[in-house]
Amino acid sequence: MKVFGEFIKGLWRENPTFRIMLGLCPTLAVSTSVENAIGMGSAAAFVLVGSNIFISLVRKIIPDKVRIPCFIVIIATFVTIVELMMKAYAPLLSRSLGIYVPLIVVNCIVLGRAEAFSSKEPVFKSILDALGMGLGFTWALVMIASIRELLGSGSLLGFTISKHFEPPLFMILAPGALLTIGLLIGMFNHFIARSRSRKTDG
Amino acid sequence: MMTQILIPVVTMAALGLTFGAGLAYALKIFGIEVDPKTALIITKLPGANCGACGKAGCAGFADALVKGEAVPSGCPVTNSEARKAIAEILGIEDTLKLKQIAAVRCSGGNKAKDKYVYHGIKSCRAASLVFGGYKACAFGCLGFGDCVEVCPFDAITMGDDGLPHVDPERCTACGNCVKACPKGLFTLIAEKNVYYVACSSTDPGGAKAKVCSASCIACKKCEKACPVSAIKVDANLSRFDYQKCQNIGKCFEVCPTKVIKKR
Amino acid sequence: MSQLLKFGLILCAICLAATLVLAVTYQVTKPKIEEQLRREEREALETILPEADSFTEKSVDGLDYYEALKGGELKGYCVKVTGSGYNGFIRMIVGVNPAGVIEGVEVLEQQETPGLGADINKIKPGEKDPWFLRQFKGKDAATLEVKKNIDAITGATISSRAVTDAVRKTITEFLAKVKR
Amino acid sequence: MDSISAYISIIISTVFINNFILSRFLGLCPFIGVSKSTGPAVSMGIAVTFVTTMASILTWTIYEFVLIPFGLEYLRTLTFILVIASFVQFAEIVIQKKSPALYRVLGIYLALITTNCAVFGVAVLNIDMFFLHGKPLAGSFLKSVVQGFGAGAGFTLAMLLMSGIRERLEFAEVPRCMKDAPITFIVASLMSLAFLGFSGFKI
Repeated sequence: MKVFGEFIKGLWRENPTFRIMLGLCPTLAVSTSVENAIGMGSAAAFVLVGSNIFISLVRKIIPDKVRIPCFIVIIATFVTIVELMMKAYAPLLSRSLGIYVPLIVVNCIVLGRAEAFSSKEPVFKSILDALGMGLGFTWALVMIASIRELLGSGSLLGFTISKHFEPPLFMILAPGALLTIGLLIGMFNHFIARSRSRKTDG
Repeated sequence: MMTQILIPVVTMAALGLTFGAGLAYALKIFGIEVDPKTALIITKLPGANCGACGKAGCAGFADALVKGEAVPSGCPVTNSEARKAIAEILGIEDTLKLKQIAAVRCSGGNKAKDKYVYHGIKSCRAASLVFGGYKACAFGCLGFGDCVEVCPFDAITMGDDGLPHVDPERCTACGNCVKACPKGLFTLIAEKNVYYVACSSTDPGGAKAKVCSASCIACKKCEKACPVSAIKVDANLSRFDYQKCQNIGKCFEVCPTKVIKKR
Repeated sequence: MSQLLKFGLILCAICLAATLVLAVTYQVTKPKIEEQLRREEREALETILPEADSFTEKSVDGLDYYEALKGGELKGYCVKVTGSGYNGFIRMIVGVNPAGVIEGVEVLEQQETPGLGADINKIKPGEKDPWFLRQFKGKDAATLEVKKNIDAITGATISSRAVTDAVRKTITEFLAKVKR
Repeated sequence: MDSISAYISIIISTVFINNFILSRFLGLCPFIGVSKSTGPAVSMGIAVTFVTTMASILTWTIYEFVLIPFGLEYLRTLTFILVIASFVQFAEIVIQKKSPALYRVLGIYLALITTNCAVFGVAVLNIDMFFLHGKPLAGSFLKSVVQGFGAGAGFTLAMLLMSGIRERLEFAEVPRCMKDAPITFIVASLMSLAFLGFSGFKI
């Protein structure tokens, strides 16, 4: 059960976007449409799982002082693979994600999990953790994107919901993104605090 | 086809070699030792340097831990085993909050003049509804002891100088007094910080002196005296920066109205 | 010395392995990527000059373009135009008939801000093609000017101006060269 | 050589119009994490400016003299991040030895910068904006360096503004669940709304 806990924590208790607040750059920039969000989420999850496996495999032989450059090279390899694959097989998605695909390499979640977790844990656990984190990141991204796309361009997954509703452009732009994630984290804290206080009172 | 693969591999390998060797060379020439305890803690910390703890990366957080300015749970990214390990190294139990104690930011009480004679309900909250309380100083303590009643550990007793006094042993920093006081005079300050400013009025110095003999008249003597510039007068009131304060006590000696109190 | 060697070798080994994997993936995906690019360009050509049936690639003084022919007879040219927009370059293909009148404009690639500059490609609900690019059709290349005969996208004057100026400059330059 | 105004316009556009944090969304993790008080925020800003400028120089040269001749543009991500990580590690070691005082103020942030999106972002943007079909535009090197510096300066400006506000925020009445991070996001959203005002014109 404990091992399964590693996977679950990434989704809720230690959700990378809402709780640990890592990987904010792509989250805010790319969540203008749910389609982009799913694309970015899955790309990040692939890189996360792939690099975590290799890093936990190779963790024993790398001396501590040169640890960061080695981990980053492994992560960069997976990011470039995703980049090439996307250009070849999903050109539209790769164009809409723009420079944020190569930016997965500096995404704090990937290196954060690599350093915090997989450089100290066995392979199996770090795969689970990576999957949990990847999924947690994706569903947070999709949640933000659905709000922003619905309000910002009056559509969801590309289908315009209503033609005459004049969408406030503000939600698509930078301020809208920051506002959405701010309110969501606030809500998240509220739920966590209430569930924690109910646990202690109960 | 083969050369298409050979060229990148050779160039990148060469790049890797130069950077690896370069780093090792730099380490040999410029290497210095870090004090073992911090180094040990750094290995336990995630090393992601994400800044979520507010400190500058894990090394910064480790220093803060060793200096006692931070608590293992300050780093949201580590899991519970790592936090227990760090707590062992530091030799403290993994308390969630750094030990804090409540402090009253007012030293007026009987020393503060009254605006009018008040015969209403004997409670600070009720009194402060009537034109902000009967004291001439709008920020001052009304002395009806709402805090005393609300404190579950009766760590607060009302002194004969008309001011509440906090017993450091009993106070568990539960924060009830902070919520209860209508003037917001109570704050929770880390136990290691010995000094605090017992005044919260931001009126100009002269006006304060007229209504209360024990108020911070913003004379800035403390600001000039403090060697580590941990205290600064901002909006007519001197405020501590507890990240810099090292309990030297110069400000305490130099304060003319004795508003900076020692716990 | 051993530490020096150890670090160097480790990093070198990892880079070597990484690049090996990447080089192979690149060789595998390279043809697919090029094919995608060619497919997009072909689609763009077809939408601009639907009546032409064959396009021959040519270039004059570094300006590469396609000659659109219908049964051997010259119908017009499709010129590759690059404008510098708000976030980077905007790559377009502009169809122009020998008389210098614009047949159509298609944007191949742009990095403009989504919702603002990226609206040069936006198709209004119920319509078939982006309204902003439709304005160029039937106008003489030399007279293209934002606010005069091309109205800009609200809040994205830079991108609108980038497209209009790039089309005007490159096409007039191209027509002059081809005529000679 | 381009006139000086071209470079000034780049600086103004990277600091105000396309501020790296508020409109390009690069470098948000330290922006939320380290801007609690002005001291660390400014040191972080200076460290980032130093690294973005140096990174721009290094990555431009590597791209021009190593990647293009051998046709390895697709390895851009790998080489850039390797260069940045190694440079940051190298700079940290040198500063730690050469001047411990500077290290106490600046050095500890250097480790934070390897995973900073702003540094890698500016390196990639330099290539996208100042290279066309593999050939550098006129004055492309100097423009990249100036853009690197501008990015760092914009980063510092945003960090400074945010830390000033957050210090005032300590005294504000903020609902408990909105404390700390959520309120910072909302303040950042208002700041980025203000910065949108700059986005209208191009110099």
